[in-house]
Amino acid sequence: MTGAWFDIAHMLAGGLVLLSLMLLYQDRMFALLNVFALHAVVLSLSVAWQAQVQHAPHLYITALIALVLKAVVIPVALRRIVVRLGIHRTIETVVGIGPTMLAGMGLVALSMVVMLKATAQADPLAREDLAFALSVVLLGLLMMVTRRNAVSQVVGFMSLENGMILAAAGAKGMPLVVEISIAFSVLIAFIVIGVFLFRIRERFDSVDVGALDAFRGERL
Amino acid sequence: MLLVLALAPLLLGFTRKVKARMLRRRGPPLLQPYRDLLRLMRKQAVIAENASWLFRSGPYMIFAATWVAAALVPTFATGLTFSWAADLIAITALIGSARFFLALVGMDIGTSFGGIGSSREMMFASLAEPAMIMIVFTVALIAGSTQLSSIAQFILTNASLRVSLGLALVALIIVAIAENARIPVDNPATHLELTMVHEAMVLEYSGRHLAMIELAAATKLLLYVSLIACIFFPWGLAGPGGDTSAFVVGVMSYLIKLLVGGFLLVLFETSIAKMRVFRVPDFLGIALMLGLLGTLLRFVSGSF
Amino acid sequence: MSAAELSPALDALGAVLMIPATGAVVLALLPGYWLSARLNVLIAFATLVAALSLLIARPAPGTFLFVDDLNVVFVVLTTFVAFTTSAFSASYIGHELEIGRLTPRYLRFYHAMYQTLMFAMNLGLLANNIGLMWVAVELATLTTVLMVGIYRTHEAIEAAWKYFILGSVGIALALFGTILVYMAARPVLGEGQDAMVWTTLIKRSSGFSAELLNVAFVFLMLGYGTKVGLAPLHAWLPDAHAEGPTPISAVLSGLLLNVALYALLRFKMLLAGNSAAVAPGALMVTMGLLSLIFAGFMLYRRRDIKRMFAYSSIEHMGLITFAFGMGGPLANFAGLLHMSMHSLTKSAIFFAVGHIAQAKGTQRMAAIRGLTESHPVLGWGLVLGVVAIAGLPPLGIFMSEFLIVSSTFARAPLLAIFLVVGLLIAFGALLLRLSEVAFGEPTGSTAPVKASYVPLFAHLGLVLAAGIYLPAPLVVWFQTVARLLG
Amino acid sequence: MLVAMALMGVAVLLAAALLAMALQALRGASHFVYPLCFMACAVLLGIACWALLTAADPAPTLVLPIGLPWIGAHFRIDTLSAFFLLVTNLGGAGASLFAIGYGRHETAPGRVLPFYPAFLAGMNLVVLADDAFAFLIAWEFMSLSSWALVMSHHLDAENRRAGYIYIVMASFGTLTLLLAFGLLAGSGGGYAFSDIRSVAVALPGLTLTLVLIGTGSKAGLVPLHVWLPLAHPAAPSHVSALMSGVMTKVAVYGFVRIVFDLMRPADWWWSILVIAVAGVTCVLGVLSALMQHDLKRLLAYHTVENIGIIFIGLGLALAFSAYGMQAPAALALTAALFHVFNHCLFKSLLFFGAGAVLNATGERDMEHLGGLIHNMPLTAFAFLTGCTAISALPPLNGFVSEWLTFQAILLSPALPSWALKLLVPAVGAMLALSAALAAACFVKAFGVTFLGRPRTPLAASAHETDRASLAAMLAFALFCLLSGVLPGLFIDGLAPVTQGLVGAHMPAQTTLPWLSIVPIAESRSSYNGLLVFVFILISTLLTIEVIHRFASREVRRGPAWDCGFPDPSPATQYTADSFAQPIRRVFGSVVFRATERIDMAAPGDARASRLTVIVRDLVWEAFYAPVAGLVSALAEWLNRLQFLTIRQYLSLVFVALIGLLLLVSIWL
Repeated sequence: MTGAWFDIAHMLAGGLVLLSLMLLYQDRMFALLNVFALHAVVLSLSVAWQAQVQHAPHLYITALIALVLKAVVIPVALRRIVVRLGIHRTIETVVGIGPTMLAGMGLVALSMVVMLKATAQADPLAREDLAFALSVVLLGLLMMVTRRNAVSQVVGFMSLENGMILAAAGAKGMPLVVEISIAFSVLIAFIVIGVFLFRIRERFDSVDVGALDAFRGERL
Repeated sequence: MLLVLALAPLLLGFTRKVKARMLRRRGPPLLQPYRDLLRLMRKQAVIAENASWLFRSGPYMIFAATWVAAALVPTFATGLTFSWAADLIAITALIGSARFFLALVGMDIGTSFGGIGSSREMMFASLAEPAMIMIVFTVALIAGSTQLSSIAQFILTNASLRVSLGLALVALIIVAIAENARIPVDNPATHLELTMVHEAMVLEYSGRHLAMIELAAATKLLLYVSLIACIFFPWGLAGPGGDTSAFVVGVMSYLIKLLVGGFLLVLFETSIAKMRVFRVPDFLGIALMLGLLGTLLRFVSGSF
Repeated sequence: MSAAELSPALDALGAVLMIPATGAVVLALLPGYWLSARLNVLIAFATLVAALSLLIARPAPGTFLFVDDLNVVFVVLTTFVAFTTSAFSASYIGHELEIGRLTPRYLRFYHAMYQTLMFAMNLGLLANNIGLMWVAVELATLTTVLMVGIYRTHEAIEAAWKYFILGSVGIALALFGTILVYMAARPVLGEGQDAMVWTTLIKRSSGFSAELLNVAFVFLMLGYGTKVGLAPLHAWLPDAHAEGPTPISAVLSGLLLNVALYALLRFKMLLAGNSAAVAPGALMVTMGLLSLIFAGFMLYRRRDIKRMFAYSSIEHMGLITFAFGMGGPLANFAGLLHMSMHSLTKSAIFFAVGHIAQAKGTQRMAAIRGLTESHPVLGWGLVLGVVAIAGLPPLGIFMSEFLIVSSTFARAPLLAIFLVVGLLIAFGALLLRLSEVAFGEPTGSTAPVKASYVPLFAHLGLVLAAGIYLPAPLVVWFQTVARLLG
Repeated sequence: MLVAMALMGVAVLLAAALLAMALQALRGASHFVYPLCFMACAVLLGIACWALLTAADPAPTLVLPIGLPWIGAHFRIDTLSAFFLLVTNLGGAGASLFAIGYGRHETAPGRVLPFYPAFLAGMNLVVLADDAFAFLIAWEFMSLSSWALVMSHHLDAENRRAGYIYIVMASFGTLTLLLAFGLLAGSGGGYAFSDIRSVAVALPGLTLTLVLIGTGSKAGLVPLHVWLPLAHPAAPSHVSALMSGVMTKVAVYGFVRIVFDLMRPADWWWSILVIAVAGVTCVLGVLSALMQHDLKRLLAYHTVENIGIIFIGLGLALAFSAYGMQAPAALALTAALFHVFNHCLFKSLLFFGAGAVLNATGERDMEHLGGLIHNMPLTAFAFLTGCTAISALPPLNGFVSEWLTFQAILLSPALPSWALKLLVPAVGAMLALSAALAAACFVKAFGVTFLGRPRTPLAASAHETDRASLAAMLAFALFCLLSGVLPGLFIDGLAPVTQGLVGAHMPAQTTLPWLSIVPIAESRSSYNGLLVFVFILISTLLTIEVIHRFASREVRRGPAWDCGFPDPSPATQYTADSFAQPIRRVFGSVVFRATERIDMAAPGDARASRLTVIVRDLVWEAFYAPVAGLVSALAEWLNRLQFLTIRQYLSLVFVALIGLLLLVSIWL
């Protein structure tokens, strides 16, 4: 395949990483959701591009799912939850934005090193793709770890899933089963989270996980 | 055996006599102990209400054990018929059993004095016995045997001055003094409650029982003297196959040894004062240490 | 294509999956507690029969499902414990209904979920496709999350939430690992289906890129390790055990952990097949030992009886992982044996604990005293169970621990020392609690509880029997599996 | 065949356990459980005697297809097993006989009956086992059943603590033994004893240490003895008798079996380890015993002391055989084994006595007893016999075995090693010391419990115990006398055992005139229990005869004189503590940091003045308290991990992931 194709794929994947870093950077709830929507869009683009490159039409479905679900439905739903539950719109972070960003950089570097070392003989596209995917995953995890309130943790988890999908899409010719399962699982995951938010709202007036953590098992 | 029985009170009498003399008193006649015994025998025995069968049978057991032990010590001739029945360790243990029962009967009536006596007696014993065992070790290691006869034979045949032997002698003397409740450990003459040990145990006895106990005590004294004599100064002992003349010599030398021993004992007693009860452990501790030292020396090399 | 693959589902293999699946649907529709509880038992029993039939007639491996010596062990164990647990849950849930902790609506949900869980676990065990296996494990996770939260108390939801978040992160990592494995396999096996099928993967694993496999195993270890409950990924486990319904605690400890462990073992075999890849044993040994000792210490400060036994599960999972990490026929044999014994014993303990908690109306150990006085049968049952789990003879766990420790000591004395220390620490904690809970002046209600003792003593009886006599065929079977594990 | 019969006996015991479990509802279950146990033990006893006397070569073996697969359960009765089988079932039969009477007064029979036969079965199996796995299973089964028995009176928090410490120590010992077997068997997994014998052990020193710890923790060697004085008294008395009299012997068996049979002694420094530990055990055990006023705990501490004596013998045997001096080794080993036999006899006897007292008065504390000799004369007589025996006084059996040990010590200057030259005499002194102290201790035990005046109404209203118990006690008393008077027979019985273990045996004794015993040569040393006994008997009778012929025979009963001022209150008697006070002052101040606090009421002050004695257990403080503290501190510290937030848990996962990835990226 020609360099241009490769560059586009490269650019999209790189853009995803960039957006993950931006997610880390956000400190306002709505902005976070917006950026996440963008994240999802870019993901669907890159997946679609992979479909194009690999001539794997089934990947388009994945791309579509990503677009619809992650770029539209979920952000909207979350936004409504935020409004309904009157969660204050700022995101409390554990460590400051600056250090988090630095850590993010470090993670990106790490994932590069690991992947490029590991996949020496795989084709370059797959290598880049995996490397970026891993960094997205790690960044998502970092986000879950460094954010205090539930919505942002959910967002972090979502971006983590995006990384998964990126990787899966990059894995050339990976059978359909997997994408379906991913979409399926993410769907389930989200429903469950929704259920939980509901239950939790029944009991607490905020989704702040901190309130949940008041009880930790042994305080009987 | 009967010889032992006969001589025991005599030795006691002799020591008392000499002691009195040293204290510028006339003192009781030599045969006084016999008289005492006979008198006690004739008296009726008064026993506390709550005395048990052990209390009544105790004296006999004590006496028997001591007697047997004494009888096993070669007095004037080695190679007695039954000398191999028990060795030195066994003899020590026999004395031990005598003491064991003595302490028990001391506690039988349930008076505080009996308790004092028994408890102190056992405390002394807990040091005196190991000391004795250590002495036995030393001697046995020198003579290569724990059989008294063989020991005596060995000393007789190849006698030579040895450090460990000396240590053992000193230790044995200390033990003997303690075991026989002599000054400075205990005062056989006292009836001042808090100072007495042996007397406190036999406080409740009277009549024939007391006689038995007294006799046992006398026998014990004799036993120790003859033990020292037999181990360290076996000269004059008649050999196994000795004829009558040898036996006569043996008996004479034995008697002389007894006299000397008794005299020295008295000399020692009169020259020092009784010590506090809790100084006694140190006193006995010395004996234990000496014995252990002797044994150690023997272990480390045969030349000591 | 998948339809074509799944179509011959009428054989025993399919039955093991289909029975619970259909059962789940039926139970979801069926109202009424009494019937559905009985039906639940019946379905579980049918599944067990189907699983047993796998021992005799073994269908040929398909692209999606297959049976071999390894997973048949797990399947039989799973279906058996699932059966006994369903019997236990019948009597347990009845009581919960009486005291109104559960409403009939939730009960219907509960039974449906129970069978769904069985389906998911069996699928995970029988899957011949790493993707399918992953799906199954995820499904199992989600069902258990829902069941843990079923009481909808503050604590239950908190536990479920914790379980859900940690579980899904773990599962995500596992997926990433799976993808990496595919990436590693693709160059050798070509694109598409084959690169995800066990039977082919195992055959060709020697040709895969070793570096990729190493990275993949890191993710898989952390991903599935979370489900196994290895420290430091264990956090969800104690609360999930403590707050869910006791039958679910039994299933979690007895089965779900095994399923995750099974997945780990599969990938370990994969790496073992590749000489260039770093041996996965070291990692497993380390995490196993860590979990063992950590859980041992954690046991001392527990106040909730179910949570304590949850920690003991962590400890034993650590031990089992350690054994498999050591590898070698002896250690693997011991690991398998220990796993089976632990499943039986721990579920038995949870049966007892469930009834005890119902009888005393609390799970706080401080409020449970002198059980052998107040409830002799339950009390002695608990004593026997704890004695078994603590590894005292003549019960089965002693045999496996004997093999693990002695075989380890011959190979790596230092490790064995750590192992022994960890075992001793855990032992001390368990016995300490036992002597408080089972003995002394009884407290709380001494009213007799309506309990089904059959599952409890059936399990303990099996454990006892295994401790004294292992039937030769079983031994041979385990030995072949142990060789399989390398 | 023989083995099969033995296993049958064991099976009967196990069946009895199950039966008891089934019938524990019935009140009278004890009426046939104990007789059943008695019969089973008797049969096994017969088997043991036969095996010991015939000493079949090769020893009969049997392999059952149970236990560890691909090895099976091996069982074997060689002379060593036979001897310990004899000891075990002698004790077992006695205890069962005693329990026929004693068990009737059991408060919680349901908690004793099922486990008692199981306990017996476990001990028998340990002795019979011939492969590591069977051995350990039986070993731990023994601990487990005895633990259940210790917990039988669980309502007392003290007993629960005792049981807990016991089971933890037991499993510690088992694990060390497990490690030892791991070394012995090697990675090949040849756990059958025959395989272990055939291969050379990898790290003999380490193995020996492990074995010493493992068996010592069960036998009660200092500093592993702490559980013993807690657990033994906590159990019902017939069980205490078994635990002290038999179970510790089974532990000794384990040591002898592994060290002398499976490993074969090689290095002389092993013996240093053993002898030193043993010597300390002796003295510490007896001193601790002196400090007690709980009768059963006192006895338990004496078990520790006697174990020390036994291990001194074993250590000497190790030393001798390390230098190839077989005859002395045989002597030392014989001394040890003979003491095993004797201690089983008199310690069981003493615990029976304690049980009878407990039964009659409900008291274990000597300070509340006294004067029992009047109401329970037979018990008193039996107990006195036991006291005399354990105090190593002739003509009873305790003396003989200690005498043999002394003889062995006297032979040890021939050992070339200097360390031993210095160590052995010191240990000899310790042995002598502990013997003397034991005498003191039992004067106290018997004197305070049975003599004097009753200190409480309970003691005053005591009654003689039942027939079965008396039968058991008197029988054991008789045995003590027999083995003290005719030691030659028993020593010859031990000859094949020592022959098998150190390749030599003591000269045949029964052929000697007058049945005297001679360790090496008559010129060196000899002892004739029979003769001594006869002498004492004769002279006693003689004196009594003479006295009653010539002396006055009348007796007047009167109040105690007591130096003129008798006191009515029995409280003024010497108590156990006051009896031990001098010894406490002499030794205790060092060994126990014993201190006395006297709070004397001022003149005219009405309040009672009191004297408090503080005796500290340095062993516990030095070895156990730190460990317990460390564990609980670590538990507390780690416990914080239970209370993290989900986010923090996630960060744990995160850190783990990053760490591993770093590892991969750097190293690989």
